[in-house]
Amino acid sequence: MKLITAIVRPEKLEAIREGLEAYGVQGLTVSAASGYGRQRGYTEVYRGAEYNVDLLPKIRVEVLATDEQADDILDVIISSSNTGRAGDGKVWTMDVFEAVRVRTGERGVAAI
Amino acid sequence: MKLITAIVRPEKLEAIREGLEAYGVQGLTVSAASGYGRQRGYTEVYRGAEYNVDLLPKIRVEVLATDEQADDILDVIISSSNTGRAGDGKVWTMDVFEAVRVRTGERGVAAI
Amino acid sequence: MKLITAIVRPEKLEAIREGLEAYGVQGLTVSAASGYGRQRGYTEVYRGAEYNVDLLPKIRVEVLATDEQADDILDVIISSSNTGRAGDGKVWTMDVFEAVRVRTGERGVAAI
Amino acid sequence: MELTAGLVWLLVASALVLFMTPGLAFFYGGMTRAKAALNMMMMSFVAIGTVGIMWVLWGASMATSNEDNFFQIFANPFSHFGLHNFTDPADLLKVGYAATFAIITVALISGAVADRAKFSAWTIFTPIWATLVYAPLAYMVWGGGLFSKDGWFGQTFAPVIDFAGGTVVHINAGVAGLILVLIIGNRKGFGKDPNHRPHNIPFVMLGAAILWFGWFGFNAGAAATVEQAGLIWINTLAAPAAAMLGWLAVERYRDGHPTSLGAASGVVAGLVAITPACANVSPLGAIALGVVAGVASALAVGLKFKLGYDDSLDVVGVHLVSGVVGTVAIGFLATPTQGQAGLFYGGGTSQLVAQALAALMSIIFTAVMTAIIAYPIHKFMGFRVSQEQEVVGVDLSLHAETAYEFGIGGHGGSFQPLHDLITGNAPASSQDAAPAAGKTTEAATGKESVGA
Amino acid sequence: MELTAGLVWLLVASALVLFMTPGLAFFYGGMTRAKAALNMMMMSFVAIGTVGIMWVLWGASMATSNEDNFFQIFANPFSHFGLHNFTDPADLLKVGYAATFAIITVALISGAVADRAKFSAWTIFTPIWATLVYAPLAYMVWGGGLFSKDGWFGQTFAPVIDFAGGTVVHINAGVAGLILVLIIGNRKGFGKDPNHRPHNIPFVMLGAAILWFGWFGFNAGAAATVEQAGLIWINTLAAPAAAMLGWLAVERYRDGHPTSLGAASGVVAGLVAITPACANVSPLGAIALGVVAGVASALAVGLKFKLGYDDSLDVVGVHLVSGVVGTVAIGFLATPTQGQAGLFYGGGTSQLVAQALAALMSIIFTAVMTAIIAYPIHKFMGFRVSQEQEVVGVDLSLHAETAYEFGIGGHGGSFQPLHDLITGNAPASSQDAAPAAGKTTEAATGKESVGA
Amino acid sequence: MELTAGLVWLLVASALVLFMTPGLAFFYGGMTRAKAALNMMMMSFVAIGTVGIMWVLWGASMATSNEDNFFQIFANPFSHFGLHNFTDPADLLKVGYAATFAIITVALISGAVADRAKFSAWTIFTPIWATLVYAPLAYMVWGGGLFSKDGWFGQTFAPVIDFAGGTVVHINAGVAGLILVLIIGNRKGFGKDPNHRPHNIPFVMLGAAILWFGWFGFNAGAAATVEQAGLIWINTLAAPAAAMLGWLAVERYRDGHPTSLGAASGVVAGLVAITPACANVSPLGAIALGVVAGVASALAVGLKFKLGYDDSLDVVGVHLVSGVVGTVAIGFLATPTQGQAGLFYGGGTSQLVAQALAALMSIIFTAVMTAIIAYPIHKFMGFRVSQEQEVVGVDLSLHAETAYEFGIGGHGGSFQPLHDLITGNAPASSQDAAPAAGKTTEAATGKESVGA
Ligand SMILES: Nc1ncnc2c1ncn2[C@@H]1O[C@H](COP(=O)(O)OP(=O)(O)O)[C@@H](O)[C@H]1O
Ligand SMILES: Nc1ncnc2c1ncn2[C@@H]1O[C@H](COP(=O)(O)OP(=O)(O)O)[C@@H](O)[C@H]1O
Ligand SMILES: Nc1ncnc2c1ncn2[C@@H]1O[C@H](COP(=O)(O)OP(=O)(O)O)[C@@H](O)[C@H]1O
Repeated sequence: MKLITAIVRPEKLEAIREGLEAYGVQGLTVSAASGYGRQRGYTEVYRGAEYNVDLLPKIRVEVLATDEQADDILDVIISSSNTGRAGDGKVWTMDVFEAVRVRTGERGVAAI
Repeated sequence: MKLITAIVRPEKLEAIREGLEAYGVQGLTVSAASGYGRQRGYTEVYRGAEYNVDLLPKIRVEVLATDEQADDILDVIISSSNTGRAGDGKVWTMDVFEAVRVRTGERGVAAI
Repeated sequence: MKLITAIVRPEKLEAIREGLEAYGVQGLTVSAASGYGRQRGYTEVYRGAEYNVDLLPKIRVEVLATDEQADDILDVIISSSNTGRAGDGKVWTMDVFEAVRVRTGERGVAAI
Repeated sequence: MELTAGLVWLLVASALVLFMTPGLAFFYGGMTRAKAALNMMMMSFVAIGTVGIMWVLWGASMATSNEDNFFQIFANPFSHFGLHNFTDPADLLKVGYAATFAIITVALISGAVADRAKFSAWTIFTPIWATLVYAPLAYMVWGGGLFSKDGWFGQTFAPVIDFAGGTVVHINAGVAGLILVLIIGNRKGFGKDPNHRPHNIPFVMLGAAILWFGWFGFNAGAAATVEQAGLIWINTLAAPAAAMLGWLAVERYRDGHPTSLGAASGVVAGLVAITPACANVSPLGAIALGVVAGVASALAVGLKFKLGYDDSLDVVGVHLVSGVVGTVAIGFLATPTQGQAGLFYGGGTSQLVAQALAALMSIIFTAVMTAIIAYPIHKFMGFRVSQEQEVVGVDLSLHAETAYEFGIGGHGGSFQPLHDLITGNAPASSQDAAPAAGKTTEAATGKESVGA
Repeated sequence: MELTAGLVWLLVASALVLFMTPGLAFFYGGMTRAKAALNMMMMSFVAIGTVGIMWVLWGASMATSNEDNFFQIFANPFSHFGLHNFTDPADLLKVGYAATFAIITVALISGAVADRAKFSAWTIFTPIWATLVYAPLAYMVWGGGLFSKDGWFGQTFAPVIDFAGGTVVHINAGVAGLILVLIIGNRKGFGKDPNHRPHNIPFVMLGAAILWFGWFGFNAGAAATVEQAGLIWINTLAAPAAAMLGWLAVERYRDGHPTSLGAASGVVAGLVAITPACANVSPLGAIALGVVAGVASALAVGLKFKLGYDDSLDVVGVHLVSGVVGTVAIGFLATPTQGQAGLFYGGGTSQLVAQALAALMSIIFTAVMTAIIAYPIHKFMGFRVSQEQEVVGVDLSLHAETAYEFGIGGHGGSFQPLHDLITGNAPASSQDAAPAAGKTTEAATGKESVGA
Repeated sequence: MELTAGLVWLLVASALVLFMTPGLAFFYGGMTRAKAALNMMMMSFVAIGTVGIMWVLWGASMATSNEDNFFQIFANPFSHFGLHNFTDPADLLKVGYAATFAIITVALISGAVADRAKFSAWTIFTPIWATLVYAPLAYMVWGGGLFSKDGWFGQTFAPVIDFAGGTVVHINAGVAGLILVLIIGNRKGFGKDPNHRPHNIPFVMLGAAILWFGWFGFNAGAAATVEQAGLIWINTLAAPAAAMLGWLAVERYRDGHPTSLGAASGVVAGLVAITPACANVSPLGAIALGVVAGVASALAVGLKFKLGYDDSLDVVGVHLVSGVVGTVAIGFLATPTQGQAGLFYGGGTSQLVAQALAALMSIIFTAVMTAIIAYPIHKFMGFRVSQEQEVVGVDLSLHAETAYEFGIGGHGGSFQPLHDLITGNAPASSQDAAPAAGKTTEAATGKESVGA
């Protein structure tokens, strides 16, 4: 099994979900993150004092998948979150040793 | 070493902590997440416009453990967070290549 | 490739970033976490009722790196976030199977 | 009749007192969990609706002195139904002022049942309670009834001194809150769940600030002379100031930390205590009374954990306790210049006895009547939500809303354009209505889910 | 001249009404997304600035009755320019009171264009609109112009009854909002994006509370007698109370859940409806009017999705709809005691016709004039931000600020000590000025970035 | 004595001014970091407590004119101790009004020492400073002392014109803030730490709104005639409106973005500047003064970074600078109708000299006295928290509270039912008291820790 982690633009969540659902993924986990990379930040001003905000809001999307599906899912995520501009983010996959569905205690691929 | 990641119901945090403490785990890391899965969501209404909220609040619990303990810890987490209903969540384990305790610089199993 | 995950004190973010930038790291991802460990918590009081807060605020810093750089990066993070007191946190590395830069679709080391 | 200075002040005071109820909504709303904040605020808001309407219809009539009363307990609800038949030009102003007191008294009760009361039951409870408990008590104390100088009690003992509502408002609300708690039970996790702590303390302070501001209208609104108005104003400053310091001192020495929740609570305790006494004690008396009330309530709020009743936001500890402190203190501190003197000013014990007895009788009256009203509601329609609704949060389960949405970190969800339901048209037909409507309907595929 | 009771009340009422505009900022600001909250609030705040100054300079002069008027549409803007030449001692007080009405009317419009209006365009639009639309309408209704008893309309039909601003304030703002929406267009994702839901409902309730509080000044500020003041006060309590219950009932039966946003909205709808009628209907009439307004607006807010115009915060659904309800209802409900009686009180249809016609004429006047003002602004300087600015959020893109920063979970960033730019000195020279300044400048290396 | 219109207005104005201090708590509290917000608000709240009580005890006596004064600097603190011996029926009302001024002046200082002042030291500092600095200055300017028409200064130069507190309130607080900063030092990370930016700007705007609302009482509370009241009302609208636009213009042209923090700050700067001048300048003069103050303060707030003193929330930049602007501007802009004319109205330079000199003397007096009070406190008990407490946040370290808890994302923790300590009973005995209490005690095992 694989865990696919995507750090992408917050406004792309909807597109990713639609893509994954169309592909047949049953579940995913989302959380908030901030990222620093090639994308330039913006400036905030408070009483004339400027702040250069370069940690920008991102979301982290995580999907557990079988080894076979992992690469397809990677492609779905990339194609639905790509805009071609800096700040699009990174996606990576890692091996998962074991997975369990808490409700039933099923393990391995059955748990996904 | 292994990293155990659990995406579970927020209200189960206390039970998991009690379980892990009883087992002898010294530390853990918790963060907020939202999940989408078999569990159905709920509806919010604002001035008659309805919103179907299906990304539901979850927590992520992460525990670093030795290879030997990993499976026991998995069992502790599952038994303390299971309710038998959709939305109970997922737990998975991954291999950890190296771990360090920042305070002392200890590495490997000694760092846990 | 490796993924380095650090759970450290929130106030150390700046130092870590400076250290990594000096080393030549181009990007990183930050998110909020809370941790429970050897560090003692604090007490909050509301109308005489006391709450013992022992889940303390931490940040999670994640960096994707090549296998060669991973160990150096680990050292940079540790040296810039160490204070020698309980609560300094943990850092661990895991193997990454594949990584992609969303903007360009580049894969592997080129994506970092 | 042209506006007079006194009536302009009444006009202003009425607006001030009405503003107190939303202030209370914030005072209470900030003290609950985030997932129950809206429901908490709604209990105050809806009381303005239900009690406001009820007061216009028959409440004002019940609380107003006239020939036609029921055993000195309440006046005829129909003699001024809908506010007709009033003859004095100032009568409507007085009705408005009185309405705001009825409203806030009812709203005060809600703090006891935070996080778990059923909103529908509360909506029904409020006008009934205001009719059968508040209006009679207001009549008995202020309307010429039992406790007034013409009533049986007033003539047997002494007329109760309750200038702005120690018995009518605070003791009354405190007792009603306690009875409700006993009927509907404690919150899940009461005394153990750390998430029961306040979610937004600045809101608590905002609420306390609005309450204090409005309380000048509450206490001084009925002032008859310049001297009285000045005295009341100063006392309404001094007592809560002293109570704040008293509460903070208790916290400093007992818990090690003076808290802002304590400061806000102390202010309210001081305001409660000075309410009945504001026109009858000296500024120094007000300071003393404030300190006693602040200390007493700071100690009393812990009692619920000892005794095991979940008076969630301390309606008993603050309103009942400080209400009793203020009401009884008059028996000691009343200055001779404003009528009957208290024990410390050589007035003997007669006023003290009258005050204590009236407090006791109010407590019994309210307890019995509240039980009679709330128990059947709880029995037949249920006065509390299910455990599952409580876990999800009453905001979501009762009101289908959440208080805050600060971005990705919060809740999220799909927008289901069910607006078509609003106007009763089928989606298909609405698609043709206008391009944008078509766009809206297109979204109804359920694929546009986003959020986190 | 010494202060009189009536003028003291005017003084207080003016402060109350001014306070309403920041109240509106919260009512609206809580309803937008978190990333557009400050901009929403700024549209109200800056209106106090631009319209306040404009009113002192020439607005008061335009709206005040005098010999020298332009076809009964507006008075000479220069006869009291800068508020000189006033002779009555109370004139400045009246100008202040009138200024607060002009300000809030303009601020009301902003709800229609939440999240996307360009702040610079809004800043220019506001004083022009107040000059060319608000001031004339105020003159026509209240200043002795067209719709007054001396005007052509008043003499042909009947003088319009609009005690506190059904046409001048609410219909006016509602129509202007609609026209602005039609000119600048819908928000990206209108009707589909779940993030368009309110980000801070307690702020909405705070806003509603401040509005209600201030509305007592708004409605009763001009009361001439004790009787009128009392009636207005009661009606300003009863109508919104009834409208709140009405709105909640619609939600309960249509959507299954009474919401707090609904309660707050109902209160405002009821206040809008009673505004023109407050001195002319009985308390029972006010309750009836409130229920109708609450129900009508609760149903109307869904219309924008059907018709496809993005009146983001329902200026049309609440202010235009309930404004028309209140204005027309006078034709039915006006009691004979306060002048002309309505249809239900045997007064015939003449007042009803006058009310309906005046509402219609106001709608047309405002629609045409607003288009004439807003269209060129949109054409030449742009009245809305770019799509990218909308996605980033107008707070950041227009004001370089974010509303909240609760810690690591929020935005973060490096502090760039560009303060040297503030005073125009080069960093190098400032380094010598003082140790701390040197420290500050050292930070300018861009390495101290932190946050999350 | 029956209520008069003027005294009713004083009654209302006093409540309005008292409401300003919690308003200030929000203005300041929103500007600090989230982890110091409660402490910031507490500094204002506790000042109501300490200064309120001190004023009732001896402050009012010190600031009130009577035969028995100390070199025209302050009056006998004991002649009206505890507010006895007053003879005029309106005296208590005047004392209440004056108390609110003393309170807010002290609270204003706290902005300078945000995030790091020790709460215990602040609690001790406030009543001492109000006694030794505020009360004397109030006596000198308003009570018949040095700067008044009977005082040495007034007779040598000209009586200072300071209608509502340019010197007594704003210059005074600004200077005291500066001295405190110099004594206790800068925040850790001053000028570099991005987390020092405002955590809740809507609260800042709420604070500004409440301040503006209350300021009508502040400025106009002492108005003697209708003409004066009207003029003051208009000026209190016009000056801050103009200052808001002035500040926004500076931001627009210097930084590229007009901000909401700037709008709120501009409003306050304009209010400060008009305070001393409100009864003595024309509406056009008020607009001019507002623009100057808005621009001056917008430029001045950057100075602290240049000069290296951490006046955290700009008490100097806003209150001292605009206070001086307003005080000195009277020398130019005072109209002849209200007494002594200013330079621009042909009154010569005498008033200008008096104003400038009085401002200077106030600055010196306050600087010296504040140092004398604060330095020993800092030396002997410490006026600032430890670095570790500052990093953890003063809310947690001093008050054992956090401002917000929005759910899992926030702080969390175990509930330790230490309530038994509250009432002093041992856990064992309480276990028998009631079933629920037993349950509570059971939780004391320390195993129920939860949160995040
Ligand atoms: N080496 C890295 N390790 C972890 N996260 C990274 C790394 N580089 C970039 N990121 C994440 O990816 C996001 C987008 O990065 P950015 O450099 O702007 O995109 P790109 O590489 O496509 O130009 C960043 O905000 C950060 O969250
Ligand atoms: N394939 C997946 N990848 C990542 N997280 C998942 C996946 N499936 C489910 N989850 C997480 O688990 C949670 C519970 O999932 P759900 O489907 O409701 O439970 P179950 O599978 O037991 O029915 C989800 O809210 C989501 O956070
Ligand atoms: N076994 C573990 N698994 C996951 N996270 C851990 C573990 N132990 C500690 N942590 C994280 O590290 C943080 C610091 O731990 P702590 O025990 O205080 O430090 P130390 O081990 O250096 O004494 C904790 O707050 C927690 O977030």
